[in-house]
Amino acid sequence: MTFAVTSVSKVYGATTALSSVTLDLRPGEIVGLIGTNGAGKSTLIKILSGATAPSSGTLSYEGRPLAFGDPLDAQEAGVQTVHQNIDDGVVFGASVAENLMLDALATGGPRGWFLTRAQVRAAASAVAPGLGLPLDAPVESLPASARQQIVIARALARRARLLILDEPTSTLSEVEAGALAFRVRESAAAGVSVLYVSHRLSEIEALCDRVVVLRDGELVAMFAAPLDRTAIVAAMLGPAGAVPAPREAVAHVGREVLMADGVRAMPGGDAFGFRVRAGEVLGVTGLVGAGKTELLEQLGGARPLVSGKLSLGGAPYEPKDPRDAIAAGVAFAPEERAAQAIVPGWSVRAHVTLPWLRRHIRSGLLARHSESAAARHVIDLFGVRGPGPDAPIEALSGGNQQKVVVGRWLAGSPRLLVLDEPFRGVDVAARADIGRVVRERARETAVIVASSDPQELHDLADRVLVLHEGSPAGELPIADATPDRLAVLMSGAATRSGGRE
Amino acid sequence: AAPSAPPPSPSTAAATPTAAVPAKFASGDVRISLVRQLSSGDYFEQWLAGAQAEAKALNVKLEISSGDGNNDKQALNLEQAVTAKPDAIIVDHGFAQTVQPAIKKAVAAKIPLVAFDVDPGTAEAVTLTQDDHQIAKQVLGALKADTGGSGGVVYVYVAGFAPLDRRNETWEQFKKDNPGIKQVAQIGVVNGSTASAVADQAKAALQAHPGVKAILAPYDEFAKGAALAVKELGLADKVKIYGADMSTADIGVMTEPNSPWVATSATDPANVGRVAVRAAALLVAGEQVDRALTVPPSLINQKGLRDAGISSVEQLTGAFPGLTTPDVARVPWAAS
Amino acid sequence: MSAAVQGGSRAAPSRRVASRAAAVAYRYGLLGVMAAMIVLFSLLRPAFATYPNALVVLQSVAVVGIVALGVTVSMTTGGFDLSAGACVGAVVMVTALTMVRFNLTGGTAIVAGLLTGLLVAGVNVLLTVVAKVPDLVATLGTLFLFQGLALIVTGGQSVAPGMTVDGAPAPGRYTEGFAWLGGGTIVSVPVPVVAFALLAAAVYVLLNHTRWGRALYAIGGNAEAARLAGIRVARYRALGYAVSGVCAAIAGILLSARLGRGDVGAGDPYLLQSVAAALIGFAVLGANRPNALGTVVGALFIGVMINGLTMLNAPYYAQTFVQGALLVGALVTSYTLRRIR
Amino acid sequence: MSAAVQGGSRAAPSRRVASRAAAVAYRYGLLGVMAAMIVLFSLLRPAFATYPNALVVLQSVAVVGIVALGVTVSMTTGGFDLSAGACVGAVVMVTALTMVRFNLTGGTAIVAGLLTGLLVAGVNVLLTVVAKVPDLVATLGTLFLFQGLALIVTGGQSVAPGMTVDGAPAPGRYTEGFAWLGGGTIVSVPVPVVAFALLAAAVYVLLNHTRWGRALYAIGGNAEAARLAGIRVARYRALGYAVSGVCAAIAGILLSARLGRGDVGAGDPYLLQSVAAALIGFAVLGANRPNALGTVVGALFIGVMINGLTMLNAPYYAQTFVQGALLVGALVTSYTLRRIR
Ligand SMILES: Nc1ncnc2c1ncn2[C@@H]1O[C@H](COP(=O)(O)OP(=O)(O)OP(=O)(O)O)[C@@H](O)[C@H]1O
Ligand SMILES: Nc1ncnc2c1ncn2[C@@H]1O[C@H](COP(=O)(O)OP(=O)(O)OP(=O)(O)O)[C@@H](O)[C@H]1O
Ligand SMILES: [Mg+2]
Ligand SMILES: [Mg+2]
Repeated sequence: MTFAVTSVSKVYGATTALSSVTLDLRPGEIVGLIGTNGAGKSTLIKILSGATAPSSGTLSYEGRPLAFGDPLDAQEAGVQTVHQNIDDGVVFGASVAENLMLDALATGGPRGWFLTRAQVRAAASAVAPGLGLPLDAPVESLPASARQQIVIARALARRARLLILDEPTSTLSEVEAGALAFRVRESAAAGVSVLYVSHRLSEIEALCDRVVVLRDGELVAMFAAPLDRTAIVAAMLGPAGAVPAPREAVAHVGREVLMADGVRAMPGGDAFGFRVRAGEVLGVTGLVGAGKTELLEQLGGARPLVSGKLSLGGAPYEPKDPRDAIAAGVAFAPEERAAQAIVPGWSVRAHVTLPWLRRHIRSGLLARHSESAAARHVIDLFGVRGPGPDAPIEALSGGNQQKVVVGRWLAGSPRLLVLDEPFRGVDVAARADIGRVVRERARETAVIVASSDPQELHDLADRVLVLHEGSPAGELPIADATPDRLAVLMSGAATRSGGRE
Repeated sequence: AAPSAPPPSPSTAAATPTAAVPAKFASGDVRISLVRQLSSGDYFEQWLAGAQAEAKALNVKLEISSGDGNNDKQALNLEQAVTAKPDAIIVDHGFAQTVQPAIKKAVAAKIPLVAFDVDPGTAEAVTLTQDDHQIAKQVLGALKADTGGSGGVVYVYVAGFAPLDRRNETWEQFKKDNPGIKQVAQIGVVNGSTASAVADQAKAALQAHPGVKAILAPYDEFAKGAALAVKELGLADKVKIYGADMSTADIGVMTEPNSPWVATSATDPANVGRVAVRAAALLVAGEQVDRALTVPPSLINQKGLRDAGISSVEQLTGAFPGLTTPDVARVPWAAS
Repeated sequence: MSAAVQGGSRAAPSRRVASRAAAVAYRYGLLGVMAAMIVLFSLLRPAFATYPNALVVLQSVAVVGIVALGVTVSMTTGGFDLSAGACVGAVVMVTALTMVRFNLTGGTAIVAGLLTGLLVAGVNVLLTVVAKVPDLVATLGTLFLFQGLALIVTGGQSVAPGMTVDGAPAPGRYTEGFAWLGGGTIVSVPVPVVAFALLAAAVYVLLNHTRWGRALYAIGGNAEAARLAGIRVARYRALGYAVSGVCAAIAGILLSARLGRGDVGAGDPYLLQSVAAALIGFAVLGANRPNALGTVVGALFIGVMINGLTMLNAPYYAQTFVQGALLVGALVTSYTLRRIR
Repeated sequence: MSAAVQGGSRAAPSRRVASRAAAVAYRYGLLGVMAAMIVLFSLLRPAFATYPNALVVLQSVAVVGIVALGVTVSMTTGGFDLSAGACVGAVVMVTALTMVRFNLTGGTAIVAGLLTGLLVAGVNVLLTVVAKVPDLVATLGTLFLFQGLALIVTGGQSVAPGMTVDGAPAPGRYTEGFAWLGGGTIVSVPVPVVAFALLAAAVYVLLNHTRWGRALYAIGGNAEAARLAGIRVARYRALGYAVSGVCAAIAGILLSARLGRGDVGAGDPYLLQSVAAALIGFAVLGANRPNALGTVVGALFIGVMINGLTMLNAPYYAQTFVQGALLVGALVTSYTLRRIR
């Protein structure tokens, strides 16, 4: 009853994404798959789920060979997959109900070919019991986390023999991640094999019976529970890899860069104010839908200010659009990579220079050598691994794409750096790299980072602003931001008693 | 072509009315539907101008629709005209098979009908034709005389347009009768910009066949395109163009210095339009009309135009009285 | 936006009413303009609002409408069938040739016409699905191919009963049964109108109430997501083009029957008109995507306007302008209100 | 799939060679087909490969090419300018009216023509950028509007020198300077060809080597990503339509000068032809997106083919088919090889 992967390799042009990976997945077992960005995790998953064909190697189930390369074949063999890029899992323009029904459309439900709207709704609520999603809303009106929930619900609802989850929690908050972990254990208890990818080691430790480590496309180590985090990280990073350094203390806090007064995260929320100085990093956290993204988008000029006043370095700051923000020295890295940052088919180089095109003009025209230098700078600074600055960005792994689209904003030496979930899908080592650069940069720059992961905030922030349902729920220096206190503030329990100073 | 010549006086033999104006015409209640296959191009525009002028003279309301080259649309326009119950209908061009079912409906509804250049398929309707075979014959006569009956000819033709198809029949016969004349290439495009598309093709054909003496372009848009091609290649002394149809703009092209377009055979489209309206008016008034009316063409050549200093169709009809046919479907109560 | 903020919660109820009104106007904007047009024309010309004239209007949009329904289906998957007009033209020629030149029955002509439609669809599928050529480019190639083919099979000539073929008159003619498809009636309703109604209903059900319809829309929304969900994208895209080809073939058969001859270039006007109907349909009932009902309304919109203007004796050369102006007006209303909502 | 698996690593070197060959064929596929065509025509007809004939070919594509360059720019932002042909037609009428009817100078006519182009662009921008109507639908509305306008300003009549206006002949005529734009030469090269070459170079530089071009493509790729990267999307989309309108206006001026008159419907054929050139251009040099070089090649591809076939005496009705067949062949090669690579 096991799925066996036997010496599977995958070659993309000059890149070997996977080389000779052999792995067994046994029923009822939750296997963690980890590795640095670009190690080959998603590639292995795409092969298992039939999304791409391997260059060589075989797959088998109970000793019978499987000829994958077609997602429907894989589904019929009982493989259910949640891919890393959630936008590969939802159809914009269709309702939530229709999205929940997507697999049924492929294989034909029990109801035959005729489907009324009521039938679709009924089938959809069976797929997602208790999620509380608006079934008739167009799916693009939901935030990323809700879309992720839809994709996960679809995979869980179908009878699977192998359940594959590629970074399912990257957009989820801890509460939702906890609920997911519960359901994953339930499935495993029912005899399903689970393959689980995450960069959050705590999740892996809590959930997995066995951990498989990929490095440069090779399977380098396998650990059984109980897991030893240091050993896993060492295996991930390899002999040359450095263990991430602990965060440095703030060296010097400069002038106030951003002053916000009477602002609101959302139209319905309470007004509040805050200050950010050069040299410090303000973390913003809260549950999904707390309004982190809304607040940061206002600061970045991507969304009109709901209320109040902003000033930057003493002068009024009223960005009408992101261009104004950039001109004022504010760099805003948005939350959703695929929808908000990636231009399909474009090279890494063009992505890096897009916000700064004026700087690469020589005698009226764009100078390629100058652009390439900028791209190489970002690649070196963040250790972006992949085929180089001229390759299309799709040829990079998800985490490496993230490094490019976040890193390009650091290249501009802004006065204020606004980062929304910058670590989505980024591995521990790279997270430390980005954190280090951000903190270095913070000597001249004020930084605001939104994240729903307390660990990330601990690695980076000096102070944490907690939001709850669009209103401020408290502000803590990082030393006081223990998981328990954060949890209380995020859940809104403390709001009424006036947790804010 | 200086258009400064004084507007010519109507050259027709002014006839005095021989009958009283019927009451219906006097009160201006007469509605005539004009159902056209096409409306763009000099020929159709001048035809319409003539029809409108005559309608005004006869105090008739002309309701115009155009299929714009879509034959089904023309048939539908005709059906719509029948439901609107006008006093008479004029069908201007069209394909027999396509318009005949609707013409039957008109006949069944007792609406008098004039069919111009299309076979109505019923004896109830009056047919009006301009003699396309004669047009082709006249211009081919000029071509034969100028070339001495031998030489290469580029032919411009696109099938599917009734007048062009009829002219083509004459050309096919002419080739059989005159083995000395060789068709070295056939080209042709009909679209919104026929002249410039034909010019591009004619240039290619002339490059490929350097010895060509003449281009036969029996439709004025074709002739204009061919003239453009010859001019742009600088071959005006070597290649002559034989066209068909005539408009003020065409006269401009023909009389230009160094113009290769030497002869054309034409009716005056405005006159044909007038005749069509007159015939319809007679039917409305219950007068006797010949069942088959014909408007004969005239051959017009470059030299004649230049010698007489003609620069517009009005002047032309003065110089070629044969182009005006006041006796075809004469309306007794009007001075036409 | 800032006004809304200052208004605060006090302004909310009136804003809600306004936004509901906008939503209604958005959903029904184009239908409203059409209704207004009908009322206006009826008042100005009593002959407009009669049953026979309604049939004339319907008949004038039937052929375009059928082509547009096919184009709509091909659009749902994100495709775009530029070849539909050429397909109509080719089918007209093929049916005419079958009966006139080869002296075969009307039934054979219908079969030949439908096969031609499927052939066009096949080439489109080969290009877009198998060779992965982008839809617009591929169907443009097919357009030229079949426009050319329709000319070549007849040597550039129209096919009319009694035409000369190799010196002798062509043996056949349009059969009566076939001609009935163009000119006949069923309970006083012209056959093309009946066909249009039936096809509209069929396409409506297909797109809105079947699994296939949802799969088609899913592919149009995100083909990769559909593929990963196990939907056989290639098959559905082929289905889209097949429906488009068959619809164009049916339109071609009806047009051929109406024309009574194989007219070179008969299909040419139908590309722009059918695309126009399908695109106008986007704005109907707030769909903002290709949909059957919208396409029917789009086709009727143009038909009603042209018929009414002709009745009002508006000069034919003003009709295009009025059509443009009304269309632009309706679109601006629809889409502007959509945002307010 | 299974073959690839069995092939394993042994087959790798030969596969790499094959895939490099495929990559070359993909990049140069359409250019190769065109080169082959030119060689073939030259062998069969020595008159084909002469300097005068090259000018003939270039002149035949100049006007279409200029329109297509504009359409290409509007396509880069993900827009689609269906109104370009109508704009050409309107400009032809406006320039003719200015000189013939109002007896003004050629310079005034040029200014009036360019303003007309900008007016068309303005309406498109209003609809797409301000009212947020989808591009295809919006430019379709503009198409009808300006097609209609061109008819209305002249009452459906063509404008020719010597035409009758209110009973008297029109006062003006085409000035010599204006006519030179259509028929004149600069060092033996016809003016429209010079204009085409200059505009092609300008558009190439704009799209490939300036930040504006980069911004246009970014918007076409992902408008939201472009906005968040600090690109003013609305302005660039307006720029795209403005370039398209100006190109169409220049084409209209050249066409008007060449025709020497204002022909109703003169612009109609240019919609399909320019879109065809721009779309064929997608396949050139592996761009797979609108690009200036590709559009020039696309326009030349059609021009060379029609000229060569005409020279070979291919019947006019076979040309469309050959055009379709060659296009389909070139597309299938290009896109199939692209995947192998
Ligand atoms: N389409 C492609 N073309 C070329 N190279 C690719 C392609 N897809 C992936 N790769 C390469 O394959 C390698 C493995 O990528 P993969 O997406 O499997 O990494 P991953 O382990 O999932 O990383 P992450 O944690 O960042 O998601 C990377 O070096 C990547 O650049
Ligand atoms: N599950 C959900 N279903 C529907 N709407 C939601 C859901 N979650 C959040 N929203 C809406 O999204 C908006 C806030 O989203 P926003 O992206 O600003 O939150 P966030 O704090 O950034 O959360 P995230 O962790 O997803 O980034 C709110 O208007 C909220 O109503
Ligand atoms: Mg991955
Ligand atoms: Mg967020």
